[in-house]
Amino acid sequence: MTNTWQDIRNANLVIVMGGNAAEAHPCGFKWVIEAKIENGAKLVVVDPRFTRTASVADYYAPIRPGTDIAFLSGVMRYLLEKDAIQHEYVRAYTNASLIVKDGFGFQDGLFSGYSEETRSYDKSSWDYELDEQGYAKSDDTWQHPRCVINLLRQHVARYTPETVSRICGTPQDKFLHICELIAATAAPDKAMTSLFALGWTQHSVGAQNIRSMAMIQLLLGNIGVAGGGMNALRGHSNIQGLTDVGLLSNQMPGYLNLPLDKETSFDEYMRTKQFKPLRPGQISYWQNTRKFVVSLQKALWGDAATKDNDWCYDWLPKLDVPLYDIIRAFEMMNNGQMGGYICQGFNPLQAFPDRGKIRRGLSKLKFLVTMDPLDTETSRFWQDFGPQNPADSAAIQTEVFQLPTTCFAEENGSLVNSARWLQWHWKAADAPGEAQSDIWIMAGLFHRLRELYRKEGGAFPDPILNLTWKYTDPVDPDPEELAKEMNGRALADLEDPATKAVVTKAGTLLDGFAQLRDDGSTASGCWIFSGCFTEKGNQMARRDATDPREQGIAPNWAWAWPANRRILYNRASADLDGKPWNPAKPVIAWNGSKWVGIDVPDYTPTTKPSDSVGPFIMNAEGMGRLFARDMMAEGPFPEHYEPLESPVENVLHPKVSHNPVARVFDDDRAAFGSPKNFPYVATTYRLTEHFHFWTKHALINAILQPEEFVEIGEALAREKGIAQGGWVKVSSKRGVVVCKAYVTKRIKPLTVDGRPTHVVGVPLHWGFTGQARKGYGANTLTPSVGDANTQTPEFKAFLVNVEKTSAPMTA
Amino acid sequence: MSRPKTVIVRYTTANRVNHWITAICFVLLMLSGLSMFHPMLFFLSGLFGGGQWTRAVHPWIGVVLLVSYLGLIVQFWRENLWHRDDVAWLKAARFVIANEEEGAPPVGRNNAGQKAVFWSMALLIPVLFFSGLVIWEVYFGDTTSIPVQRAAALIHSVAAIAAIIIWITHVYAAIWVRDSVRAMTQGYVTPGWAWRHHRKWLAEVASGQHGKHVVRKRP
Amino acid sequence: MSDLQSQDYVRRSASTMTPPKARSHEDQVAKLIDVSRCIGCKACQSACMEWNDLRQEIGHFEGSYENPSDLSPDVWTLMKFAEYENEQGNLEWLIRKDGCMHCEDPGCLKACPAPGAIVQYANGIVDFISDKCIGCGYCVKGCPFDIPRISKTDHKSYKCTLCSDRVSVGLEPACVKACPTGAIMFGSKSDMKDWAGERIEDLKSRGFDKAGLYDPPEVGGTHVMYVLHHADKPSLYSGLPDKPRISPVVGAWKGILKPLALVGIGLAALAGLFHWVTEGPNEVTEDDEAEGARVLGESKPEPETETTP
Amino acid sequence: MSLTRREFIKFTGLGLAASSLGMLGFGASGEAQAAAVRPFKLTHATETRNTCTYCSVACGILIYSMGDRAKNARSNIIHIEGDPDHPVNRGTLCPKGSALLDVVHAPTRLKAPRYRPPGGTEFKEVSWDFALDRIARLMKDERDKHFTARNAAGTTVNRWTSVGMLAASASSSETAYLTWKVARSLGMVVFDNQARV
Repeated sequence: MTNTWQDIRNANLVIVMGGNAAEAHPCGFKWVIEAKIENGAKLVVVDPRFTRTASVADYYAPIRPGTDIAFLSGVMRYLLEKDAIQHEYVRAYTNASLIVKDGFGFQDGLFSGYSEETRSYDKSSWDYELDEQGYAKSDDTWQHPRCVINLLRQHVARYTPETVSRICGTPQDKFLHICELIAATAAPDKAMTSLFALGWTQHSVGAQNIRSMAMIQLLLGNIGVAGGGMNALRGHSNIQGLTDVGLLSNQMPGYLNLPLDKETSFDEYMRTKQFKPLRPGQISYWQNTRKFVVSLQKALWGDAATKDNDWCYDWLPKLDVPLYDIIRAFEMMNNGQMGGYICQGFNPLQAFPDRGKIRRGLSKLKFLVTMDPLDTETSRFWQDFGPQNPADSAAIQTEVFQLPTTCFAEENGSLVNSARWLQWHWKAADAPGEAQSDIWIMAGLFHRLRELYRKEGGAFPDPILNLTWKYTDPVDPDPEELAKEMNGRALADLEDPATKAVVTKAGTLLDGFAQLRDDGSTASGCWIFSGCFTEKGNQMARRDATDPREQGIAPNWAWAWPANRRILYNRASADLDGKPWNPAKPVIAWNGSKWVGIDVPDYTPTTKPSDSVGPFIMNAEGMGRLFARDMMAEGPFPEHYEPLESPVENVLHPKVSHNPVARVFDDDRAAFGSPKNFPYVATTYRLTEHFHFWTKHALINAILQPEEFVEIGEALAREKGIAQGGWVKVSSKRGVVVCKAYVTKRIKPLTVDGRPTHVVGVPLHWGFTGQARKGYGANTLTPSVGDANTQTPEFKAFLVNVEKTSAPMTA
Repeated sequence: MSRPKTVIVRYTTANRVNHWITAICFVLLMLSGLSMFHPMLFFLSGLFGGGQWTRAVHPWIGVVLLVSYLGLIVQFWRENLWHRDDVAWLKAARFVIANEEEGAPPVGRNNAGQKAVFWSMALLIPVLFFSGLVIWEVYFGDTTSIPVQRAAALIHSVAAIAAIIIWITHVYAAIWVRDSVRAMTQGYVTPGWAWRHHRKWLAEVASGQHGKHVVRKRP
Repeated sequence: MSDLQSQDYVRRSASTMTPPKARSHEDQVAKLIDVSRCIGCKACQSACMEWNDLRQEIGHFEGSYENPSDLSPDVWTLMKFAEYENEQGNLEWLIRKDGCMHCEDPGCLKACPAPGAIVQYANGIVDFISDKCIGCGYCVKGCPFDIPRISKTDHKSYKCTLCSDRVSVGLEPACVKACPTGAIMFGSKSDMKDWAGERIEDLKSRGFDKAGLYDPPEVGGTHVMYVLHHADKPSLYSGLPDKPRISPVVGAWKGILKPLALVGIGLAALAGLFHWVTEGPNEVTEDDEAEGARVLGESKPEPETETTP
Repeated sequence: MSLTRREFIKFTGLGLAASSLGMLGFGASGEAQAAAVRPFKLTHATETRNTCTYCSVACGILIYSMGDRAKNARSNIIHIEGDPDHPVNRGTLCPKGSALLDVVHAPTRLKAPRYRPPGGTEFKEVSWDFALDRIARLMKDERDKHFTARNAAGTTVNRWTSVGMLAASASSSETAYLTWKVARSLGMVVFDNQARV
């Protein structure tokens, strides 16, 4: 989220598309209702199903799963055609005026630089034309044919309302009405907020879905302002924190990248990180990257990390492929390339696509370790549970360890919410039986491994033997100590570079990442968290809910990264002179000598507006990008590609129907179905009564939604003779689910390219452990393919068939 | 008053046992029913071990009552068949009430009042039984709609009150017409009683219509 | 169990005495359910089960999000879902939280035969006192909203207490606290009506001309009220009664019939008494015996000496 | 035998008996005030501030546990509700959050480490030492066998791909950090979290 949950109340228009906020985030959704009541806001919902969010919407439009880019590109076309954009904002804060290199082009579904063999792009043409000083050329008059805004205009010209309706199945009048509502927020004092979640990410074009709306928000001047922004409603309680701390195959804490094979030295690694500013006067925050990396290395390996050994750069593993994501992990497992797997609070047998493949993969492991408070399906994949989990235990040679852990109520620690707040929580009771915290277990494993390496030696033991472990209780490190380690401290007396006076004494906890040094005199385990636990105490435990302007910012409640900033890009909430676009809802403003307001400014408070430092300091040009340069795998502009399993050809470019750079493993491609056998579009989702696969263990939630079902429209039910609550067999190329049918008016057939297209809704909560009734799980059906940038699986659009069946014997 | 040496058997042992089972059931039902009918009478539930017990036991007693009364119907239906003479008796009921029974036409085994009690109960008890089933929450609470249950509750109450009023009349008549109680406890009446209240029946007895065993020596 | 201050209730089932009136200034409370803000998430159901320690058996999917399928002794509130296509052909998903309405004139209380098993506190909450409940099911018949449910195991009647235990210590009911979107509000009844007025204005501005407050006067108003977008057609919301009232049948049963019956029974008994007093017993005379013996004797020989019949 | 005055009284005596029982408190009159609300169950419970474990709205919650943390009392969680001070949820909770109590006390909560040998048909309970020793041994053997110190081009890569890890998404950032440290010190790269699903 760029903004906070409460800030949603400042919106004039809330658009929920690519998510189902009311069902997935009910307590955050209250701020949408608050916006409606207190701010007269309108709520628009675009979704294949009439969801519980739609039930309180002012306007609802249906859309075929997997066609959001077409819809949003159509919106962009409308805005540009009607000139409903916030001109001053777009000119100053986005790269609309910058000129793109000659040689960049787009034709028949492909951008310039595509290679058929590698299924990837040479992105060198996707960049600005640079002047002699290395700055990007610009044309503020927007006359240049290759300035970004004109290229964008040209790119989206194809997405006429007719085309949008033909692709998405959304009736034209509904589409145009939504365009009108959106266009109204181009006024400087009006804001639209976009609330989205996995409904956009879980596609083969997931990242581009989000980019499309981000571009709309930039055109409307809605980023950085109160009530605006791109608000990704994240899933799990600390998924933001785990991402922040870099628990991804290619990440290190604080969004630092793990080295690649080609980055053979620390200097080589740093060279690609410290982006040079692309505009005069701009600051690029990545210039500081070296300080963050060195401080991280000092936190990890302490005294062993020295300037002479490049701060132990070689002790970090290097990547030979962009991602060792989960889809790849299970591919490797199936190919016999993996011996062991550890699932810490994660239930991949339920959560990852193509359940059959997951089960086969786990069966090939030598050992599987699960750490969880609950009896997960994954930990019992080897046990026969009938059709919901057929297994031949005796034939499965995997050793399985099921380790019981504490749950939230039984431990101290911090969680990062969707709005980047780090909130501390306290233990209320002891864990049942012998359950132990994940910290205790990881420490136990680590000590045993270190001991084995000490005794026996073995492959490259240095990083293990030298890992810092200076905790009061090494067996069970205190979460506060770990938090302090992430926050960072001075390792030596820090001097002011100008006066040489000691400003921070050795051993002191740091106040923020500005104090980090690249000479090894500071250590910080996660630079973006620096400031969360200072000499003043645990900032994450702060509980002052005062909201100075009643505008949804409580600066003294817990602590937000970065630097306790609550609205990212808040500089963009004010015009070029520093006056708020919306005087009624200012975030920060220039008072003549510094930036003041309810939030922490994006950069040094004394940076004058006339210094023309762009608000988007994480980008080298300081601007929001309508043109993404080389940041995206499939192109600098979003383009509509059909899901890998789609009922129709891509009407824009049938030869490049799907995402041309999607990574598809051969066995997965063989498991794609065709519309001939699987004519209906399916999409998976959560129900508000359940949280993934945990709450079926909770009796109350099992009572509230006891049994697996799918949702189908009345028309399809009539066609197939399916009764309300009757049994159906839902099948994809990958598997079969037998469950009950919910025949509903809330799903209507869509007219796609002239043909009626039925959508089948597949809720995902059921499995074979816990208290709810046994179910097959939605991932039995879903295809194993991910977004080309993030490898997020395409759970939201695939093909199935539905047939009436009789009740199973066991039911 | 001299005591006659000969008496007439009015109710057989089976008659009497059946009657008193019915009577006990009726009284228990009345007490438990009234306790659930009017708050001022809720204290009666204490007799049954409290409200829950009262609620639980009342319908079961009702079942027994129904069966028991069916027994009475089998035994007495014939002698309670309506007769032309009954109308005449009813017309002269004021003489009966004024203890001037001589003014009323002679009566057979049962007079019109007794027949009315018999048939009223024969009607009301099944009504009470079936309306009671509908509101028997434990077993039948889910079988009928709430409006039906409401109607059943009202019917049950009205029928019960009617039955109680009839019962009071019946009991009073038994007390008022001396020696009637003995007829239902010990089974016999004196020839004088028969002469006074059921003269035609006495004649039938005398003529042997009811068998010779109905006339016995006084115990 | 803590005893209530005796002045704290205003109505008590099966009681003929006038309840204490001294604390006449206690604020009436009300729960306002704004259906237009409700997202049907069932947080209220969940919070209700958790706070009140209720757990129904795990059921089945039965063709709707409605689960469990009905109110029960273990389910005191239930989200009801109705898919409704309006005149314009647009779908509306009308979701309503069902549960006790806490009527000002409670039909359950009127019907209840067990003294004190149902009480209404001065703040308006209608509460079932299980200890006194006899399990007769009369409350079910008395209720115009089909709310109370009788347990098959303990034979007590159950329904929403409006969390009287929480309200009595100054807290809001569990469902109110939990409701993520503020669709359930709690406060004094007058505040809730004012707030409802604002909500209705907002709904009218959004095209719901018939928006209105559901506070049915037929039962004296309720302490659980709804803001409905279609206040002209409450029955659209999964059968919310258009004109709820205590059934006239129940009215007759629990109203006029009670005194009539007592009078009838009393009169019958009195009639007997006075008949006895005025006319006395109808006794057999010696003449009667003589006549009887004569009749018997005329036609029959002296009876045999026999055993007692 | 004639019905005497005494007998008449017998008929109605039942009623008299009941009235006297009523006087003794079996009926209504004596306890008109005994109407009672359920006692408030949290009066002396211990209140602990926490955060809901489910989604990343991160609602503030109050956990109530039995006992005052005295030495001899074992704290048991009896109720969880929203934290009214929390600026996002302001005391509200969704149907999952409202039922947190049932996940804390789920019958399927794990209480002891369990192990299933190759080909085994059931879990058996084992000691922590057995489990951790065995896992460490398996990991070390795998790592020593499959560790890649250098790639084909001769670059130091220090990478281990044959054992992977999926990290939690509801564990604390502190847990995450320690997990990251341990995993990366081993050179583990098949390492991911639940961000995508």
